[in-house]
Amino acid sequence: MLTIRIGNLTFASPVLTASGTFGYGDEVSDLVNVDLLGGIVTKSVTLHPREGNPPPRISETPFGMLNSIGLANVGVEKFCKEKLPKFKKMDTHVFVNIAGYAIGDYVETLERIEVEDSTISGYEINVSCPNVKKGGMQFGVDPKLTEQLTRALRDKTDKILILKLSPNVTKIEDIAQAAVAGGADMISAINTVVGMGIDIATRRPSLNTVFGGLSGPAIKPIALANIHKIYKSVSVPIIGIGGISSAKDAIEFMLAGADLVQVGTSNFINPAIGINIISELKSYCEKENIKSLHDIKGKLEYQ
Amino acid sequence: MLTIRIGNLTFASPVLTASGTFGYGDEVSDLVNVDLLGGIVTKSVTLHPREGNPPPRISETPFGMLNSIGLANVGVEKFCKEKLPKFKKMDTHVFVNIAGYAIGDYVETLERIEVEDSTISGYEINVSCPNVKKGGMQFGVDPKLTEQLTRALRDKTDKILILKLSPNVTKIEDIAQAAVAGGADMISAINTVVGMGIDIATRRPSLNTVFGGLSGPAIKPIALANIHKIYKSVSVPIIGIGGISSAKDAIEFMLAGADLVQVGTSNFINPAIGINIISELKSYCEKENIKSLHDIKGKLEYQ
Amino acid sequence: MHNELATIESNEQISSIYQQMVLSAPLIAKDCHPGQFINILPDPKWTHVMRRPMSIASQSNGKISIIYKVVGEGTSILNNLKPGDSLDIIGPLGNYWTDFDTDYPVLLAGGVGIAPILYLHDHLLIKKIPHHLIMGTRTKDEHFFKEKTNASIVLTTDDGSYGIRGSVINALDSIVSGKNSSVIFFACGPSPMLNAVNRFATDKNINCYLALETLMACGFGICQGCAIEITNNSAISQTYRNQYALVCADGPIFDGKDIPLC
Amino acid sequence: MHNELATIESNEQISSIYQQMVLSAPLIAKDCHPGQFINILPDPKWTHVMRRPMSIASQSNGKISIIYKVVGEGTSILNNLKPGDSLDIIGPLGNYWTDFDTDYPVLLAGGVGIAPILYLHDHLLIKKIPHHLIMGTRTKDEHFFKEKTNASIVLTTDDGSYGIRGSVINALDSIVSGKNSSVIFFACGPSPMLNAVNRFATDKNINCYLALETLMACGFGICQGCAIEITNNSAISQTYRNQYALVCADGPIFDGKDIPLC
Ligand SMILES: Cc1cc2nc3c(=O)[nH]c(=O)nc-3n(C[C@H](O)[C@H](O)[C@H](O)COP(=O)(O)OP(=O)(O)OC[C@H]3O[C@@H](n4cnc5c(N)ncnc54)[C@H](O)[C@@H]3O)c2cc1C
Ligand SMILES: Cc1cc2nc3c(=O)[nH]c(=O)nc-3n(C[C@H](O)[C@H](O)[C@H](O)COP(=O)(O)OP(=O)(O)OC[C@H]3O[C@@H](n4cnc5c(N)ncnc54)[C@H](O)[C@@H]3O)c2cc1C
Ligand SMILES: Cc1cc2nc3c(=O)[nH]c(=O)nc-3n(C[C@H](O)[C@H](O)[C@H](O)COP(=O)(O)O)c2cc1C
Ligand SMILES: Cc1cc2nc3c(=O)[nH]c(=O)nc-3n(C[C@H](O)[C@H](O)[C@H](O)COP(=O)(O)O)c2cc1C
Ligand code: FES
Ligand code: FES
Repeated sequence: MLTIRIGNLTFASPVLTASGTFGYGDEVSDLVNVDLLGGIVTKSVTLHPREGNPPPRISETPFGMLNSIGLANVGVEKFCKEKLPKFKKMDTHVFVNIAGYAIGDYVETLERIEVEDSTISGYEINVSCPNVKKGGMQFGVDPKLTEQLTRALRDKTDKILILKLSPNVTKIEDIAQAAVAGGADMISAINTVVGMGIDIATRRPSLNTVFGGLSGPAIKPIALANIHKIYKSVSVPIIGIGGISSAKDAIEFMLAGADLVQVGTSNFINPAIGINIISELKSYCEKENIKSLHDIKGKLEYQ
Repeated sequence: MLTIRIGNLTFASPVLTASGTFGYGDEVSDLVNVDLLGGIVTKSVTLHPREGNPPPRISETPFGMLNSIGLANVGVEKFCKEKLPKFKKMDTHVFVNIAGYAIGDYVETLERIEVEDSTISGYEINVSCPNVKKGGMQFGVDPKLTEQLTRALRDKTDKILILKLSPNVTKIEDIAQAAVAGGADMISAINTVVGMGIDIATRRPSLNTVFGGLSGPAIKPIALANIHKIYKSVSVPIIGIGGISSAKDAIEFMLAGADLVQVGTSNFINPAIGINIISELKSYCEKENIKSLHDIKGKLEYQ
Repeated sequence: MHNELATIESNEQISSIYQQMVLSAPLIAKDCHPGQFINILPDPKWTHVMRRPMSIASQSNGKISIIYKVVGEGTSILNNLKPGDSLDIIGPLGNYWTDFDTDYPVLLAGGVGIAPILYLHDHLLIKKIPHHLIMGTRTKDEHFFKEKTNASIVLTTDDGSYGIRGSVINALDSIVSGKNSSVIFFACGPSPMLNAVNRFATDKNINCYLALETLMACGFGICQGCAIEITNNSAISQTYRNQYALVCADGPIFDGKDIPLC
Repeated sequence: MHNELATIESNEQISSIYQQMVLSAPLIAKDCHPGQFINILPDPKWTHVMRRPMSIASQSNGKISIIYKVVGEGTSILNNLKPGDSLDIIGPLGNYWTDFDTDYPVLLAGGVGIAPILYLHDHLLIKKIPHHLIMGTRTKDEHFFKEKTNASIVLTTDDGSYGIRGSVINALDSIVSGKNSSVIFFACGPSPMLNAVNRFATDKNINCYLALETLMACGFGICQGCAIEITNNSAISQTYRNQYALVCADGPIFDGKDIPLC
């Protein structure tokens, strides 16, 4: 009922956890049986280890939060040694999220993982990173760059390639089409929305980096709009992300056009939220007599 | 203390009410003495009367709301006859917000108002409207179009010309610079963020127009980020808008670079919120020994 | 229109699913009329951007009351308030019922739609205007009006567990046909009921005034969010355009003839 | 680590500005150690995206307690909870104090920083390890520990209204110099106090362990939001990188030597 088939992958349920909000799936093992999830997406991995941004890195906003973690991670080498082997014990889909500062970074990182004997299902590509070669402009705001990046990665892997799009663009449809033209198997969206917070007592930004990424329930309407635009412009499977905290939210994303969803910030309130949503979805399907959740994809009704 | 001078206008306080959320200032006269406000911005006026969009036109979201009113208004002719004369009795700055579907619409509307003997202080130009000549692309997403529109209006008035920018663009700095190049006296931002809601029971969008504009506290971090970006890219005075509901919020916008602020959605919870914020700002200045609120403009501290 | 910090006098369950809250709100009580509503801020820390509108169910001696059903967060908060607590309300809002002097008024209420109808009923009693009141619920336990029944108060239940089985429409025929003078309808309740009443009135050429509900952000004509489609630009309108009317400002009471039949 | 629905046993004001809440939470109580904390969901309808972390202030018989100050929305909600209410908590989280076997422990607490220090104090009493506890508040009314004072418990107030005038530092000299064996500090409190203690310890070459606080989203090493700068990659670390450590996972207890002096 909750099973979703995409290409030759079968997802036991359509609910995954979002990059950066669920670690590598092992930290939560005391609280959550990750095998019950449709899948997990790792924290972004980069070619070299990254310390991350100076503190403060997070702050709260109305029904949301800002973060500027700065892609803190151990780097692909250590990732392959320490994290990758752990995924073999997990009976769920693992997608490795990759970030970089030049196309070569992404490619090298992916290639490094490809040579390992692993059980991962594919990659999610974080394009919300500053491109050092283009004066810090993000990959994901430029269709050409997105297409180039996607193609370069496509050439190197037969695993599922998911492009994770940023909402901070005038026309996300153009970026989605570029990703598909470059060979992406799926699109996931949205990454965080650019935002800022200020502490009036200290007159300082609430994040060290001044600007950061807004996530949580506050951005759900923005995420839904982006998913529906993507749905109307490309035909590859879509993963909906942004402020999801209930089965109701997940269903909204599916009606808007998503095949799967990812739960991010809400994991901080309840690390088992993904699994709760899965059981709520099951009750919903039973109550509404829905044979497969795939039947509601894009079934938003309007003229 | 709260007085702000901009060009040859003196604002008794830096708090105005935002277009579409305070009518024409007369509807609330039972509850609010509008003369205590820094100013009011009218609901968008268009060349021809507009019925507005079919219902439903509004819906609630976490700490925010979506709207697609569709610029319902009586049209500039009736506006000049019925609304404009009322402003003479108000002892506060009135800015007429103008919207249109082609540059000629905006110009004709402004010219029609210019010939009246009125006490208005200027115009706020809503560029978040679909340009019918360019396949529905909004004026405010294109720097060239924004500059052209601004210049066309600049040629027709000596009153204050405020360009109100949309956040739904990749780089708001480009649009702000274009508006200034075209002769804008001030920039106001942000208009609503594109969003969408879905009712899973009916499987219909929560707005008849499917997509709508997100406003309210949820968008404050997004608005602050946009204001700070605009502040760093142009030197004209700036009006901060988006999710403001307290003096603390207003101060955040000023620290980020705003000279004035507008209160929108929060008027629905409390029509006197603007006036409350003004008295809170007064206490704040007294407590913090701030001589003029202008002294904190852009005083955000970071390296 | 006033923005008043009302004091709660009582807040009690009056039937299996309806609550009644009595508020001391002298300014609003002084100005209000049957059919009008107030817009409520359920809590000073309310994290929604809209108030919650509720019809006025009674008015006397500086007090008003509302009758509500707990359906979500706002009404749950209302339900937890205690006598002595205060509540930030704006009102009176909207237009109100008039025209009960010439024809014989028949008042029709479904569910919580009883609130404004009850106020109108009180008003007609005070003015000594003879009239009928028909109230429908789903089942017996939902009725809180049972003890007050008399020949001119008729109760119905969908399941027949009390009074006439079926909707308020089922009670109409005998009342209407029993009258020599022409009748006039005042109705409030769920959409299907209002549609049925409107259709009945149209068929029999009876004047009919309906109290409508929509989502409201401002409550007094500013946001233009509460628009409904209308078929006719009637004389009772205040801001009617050609196609849409605002429920908060042109309504909540509309002439059935202006509302599309469905 | 457990996600437990704890039951509130009691929730009482213990001084002019501090509350203590006792929770029945058998799983967490069984596993916790002095210095660890829990992460609290103040309300099932909480409209923030982060829980609220609180140090464990005591542990016994399946129960734990917290000591808190009402500063905002979350702590106000906690303050309104009644015995019998339940509370969703995750814990025990973070590292904990050890190393009290060789040196003479001096425990230093400022304000609500008393919570983990009190737990450590209890622990040392049970283990019969002689030690000193110094607690500072701004004024007399804030102290809740007055009746328990004995020679090894020293209280200070900023305004001198009770005990030693000034900060906990003012009480340190005599205690430290009076000891033959070397001492070790365990401290929790506001940043200025921790900085002063750290500086004092560095000057006198005393081992010093500080319990730190930062904003936390996850509470157990996932979000990387609670990073602080460190000057030294010490042995006690679990996920230390070179420049930053995570307060929730590498801490909240840090070796003073790893923390920048300021
Ligand atoms: C003019 C008018 C008079 C009303 N009179 C009564 C009455 O006498 N008794 C009664 O029980 N109910 C009345 N209602 C409906 C009442 O407003 C809703 O039940 C209430 O707002 C629900 O709020 P909630 O937070 O509990 O539920 P939510 O879960 O937030 O909403 C549940 C439903 O209530 C309605 N609603 C929510 N917010 C609003 C709003 N701002 N404006 C209008 N509708 C809203 C929507 O249909 C929504 O789907 C009236 C509505 C209007 C417009
Ligand atoms: C490890 C640790 C242990 C703590 N132990 C105690 C304790 O024993 N007693 C006590 O009174 N307080 C303790 N605190 C502080 C406590 O978490 C805050 O006082 C509380 O979160 C305030 O929440 P609020 O909603 O009432 O206030 P808000 O108004 O939301 O916040 C007020 C301030 O509290 C802090 N705060 C808010 N949310 C968080 C969060 N998610 N993580 C960390 N800090 C936050 C921030 O500094 C914020 O500015 C501890 C904090 C940490 C990190
Ligand atoms: C603390 C934090 C860290 C994140 N780290 C990453 C990351 O490393 N890579 C990435 O692609 N997205 C990252 N994200 C974005 C989320 O995966 C997700 O796209 C976004 O938060 C929106 O979903 P949400 O509202 O459910 O959180 C992070 C988000 C948060 C809150
Ligand atoms: C119901 C509603 C109607 C609006 N109508 C207009 C309008 O006619 N013209 C305009 O420029 N902005 C309009 N806005 C946008 C607001 O002026 C403001 O830019 C936006 O809502 C963000 O501010 P806020 O979060 O304080 O509401 C409208 C907003 C709302 C909620
Ligand atoms: S609710 Fe705002 S116009 Fe009717
Ligand atoms: S709070 Fe998330 S890593 Fe520490």
